[in-house]
Amino acid sequence: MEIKNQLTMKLQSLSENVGIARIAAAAFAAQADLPISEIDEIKVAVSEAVSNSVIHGYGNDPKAGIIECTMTLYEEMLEYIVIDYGKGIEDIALARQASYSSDPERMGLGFVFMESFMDELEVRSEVGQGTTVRMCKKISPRKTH
Amino acid sequence: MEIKNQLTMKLQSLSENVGIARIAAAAFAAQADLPISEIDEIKVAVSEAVSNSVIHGYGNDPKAGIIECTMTLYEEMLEYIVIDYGKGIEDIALARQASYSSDPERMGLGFVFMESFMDELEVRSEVGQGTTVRMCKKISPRKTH
Amino acid sequence: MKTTTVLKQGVLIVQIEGELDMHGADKFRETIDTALDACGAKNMILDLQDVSFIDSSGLGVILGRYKRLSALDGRILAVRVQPQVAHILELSGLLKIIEVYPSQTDALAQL
Amino acid sequence: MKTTTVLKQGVLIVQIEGELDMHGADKFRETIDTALDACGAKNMILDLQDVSFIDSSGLGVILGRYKRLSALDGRILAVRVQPQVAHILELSGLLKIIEVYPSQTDALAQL
Ligand SMILES: Nc1ncnc2c1ncn2[C@@H]1O[C@H](COP(=O)(O)OP(=O)(O)O)[C@@H](O)[C@H]1O
Ligand SMILES: Nc1ncnc2c1ncn2[C@@H]1O[C@H](COP(=O)(O)OP(=O)(O)O)[C@@H](O)[C@H]1O
Repeated sequence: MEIKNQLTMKLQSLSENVGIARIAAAAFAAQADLPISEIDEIKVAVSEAVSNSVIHGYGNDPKAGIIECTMTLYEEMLEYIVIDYGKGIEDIALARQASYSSDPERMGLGFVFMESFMDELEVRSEVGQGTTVRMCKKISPRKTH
Repeated sequence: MEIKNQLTMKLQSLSENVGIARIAAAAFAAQADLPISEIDEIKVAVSEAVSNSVIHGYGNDPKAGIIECTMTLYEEMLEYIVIDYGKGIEDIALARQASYSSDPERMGLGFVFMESFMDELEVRSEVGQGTTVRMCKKISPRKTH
Repeated sequence: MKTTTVLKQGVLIVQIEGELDMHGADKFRETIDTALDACGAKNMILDLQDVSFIDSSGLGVILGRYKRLSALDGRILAVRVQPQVAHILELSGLLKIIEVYPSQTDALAQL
Repeated sequence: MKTTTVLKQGVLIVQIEGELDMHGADKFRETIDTALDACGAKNMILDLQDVSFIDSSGLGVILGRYKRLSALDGRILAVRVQPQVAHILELSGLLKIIEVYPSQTDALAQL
């Protein structure tokens, strides 16, 4: 598939940057001429993925490492990849279950939201190496000019 | 000076990305709690620098190379660095003059705007190697929480 | 994000402004818990008119407060919910436990 | 960015919506030039009510149209300019050649 546009962002693992990543994700999606509601869905999904890297991947330690977001526009879809080099996930299937969280204060809805708001969700992770979340949103032809 | 937050973006040299860089620059600046008018000024300055890389640095050829934007928050200032690896500038002093443009269709106001809207502007360039524009905006103490 | 609280007819009204994500979540929780400790209210109304974004971190705080208040037989109502936020509340199942009303007056009339 | 044009009392009214930067500049220029070619107007009013951003690329297009019309003894007026945009118009010196009015009616009365 031909890449029409691509943007890579490297962020420090700070809670301030979740909002910046989300705004950049929405600005990048605006090119695809999606309805506002779908751009809002992308904002939630990217917010969840970056929040997870800050909270779980790097355990809220800003010095622990950086987060990479790559946004790619293809003819028929938008792809968002969020990578951290943190703690990693031991059991991905368990982590993706609704309501599962390793943190009693959290709801375990992050992966559920990413899955419901995007058309594809792929999670790769290795303990001690980090986590890669890849999410895609289809651009239906009627939505492009 | 201690870095409080830093973000790096790599963009393709496309006119679509000027707006995305500008929005990210404003979102990054929002942390510093500047008045809206100063955030607007940062938007113009970043817009000019990235536009120059697309138009002059890479001659409007999206395949010619990428543009890097690094945004850094220090205690007392915001710094934006825009880098391209394109054509470069032969005579920087001439290029920075008001109304000078190598393109008859343009106004030659880009550097003038960067200079008036930011507190510091530094331009480094080498012909055939590319151009680095570094701009800073002071954060006056009364503006931070 | 900015949170202000006020007590009306024994109900804690929480007015929130901005984006309710992990960055604001801690302060959001503290502000509410401090106000609840101080006033002893068991019912709460969240005014979401100026909330433009919420994700699971923001929802987590609301759910936590729900648990706290339902232990006292209290309730949480939400008012003036923007469409994007309503969508998330619905998807998360939170609408099953938190009723939504158009205005503070409507919500107060239910308590 | 979206540009629409309409002829009123022999004056070309240009309504612009969005951010006026290098991305929209070419289309902005073409839309105006096509309309000017078609209607032969020598005066133009730019309605900037919905322009939230302008930089030197957007200004360059306006200046180019100014040159074209002043060669015909025509003028360009701007109306409903937002503060951020007004700031840039002023700094660029464009306010010396383009007068600003509060509304289309006020501007039309000047031509
Ligand atoms: N980037 C990550 N690095 C390490 N662990 C993660 C990461 N993302 C998710 N997890 C694990 O998966 C669990 C479920 O994630 P999620 O569905 O987003 O819910 P929550 O964030 O509320 O815990 C988390 O509690 C955590 O244990
Ligand atoms: N990134 C760059 N790469 C190469 N040349 C540049 C770059 N930025 C600026 N220049 C040169 O400097 C000149 C002045 O730039 P500027 O003040 O922004 O005005 P304008 O963009 O309207 O020409 C340009 O016309 C160009 O020749």
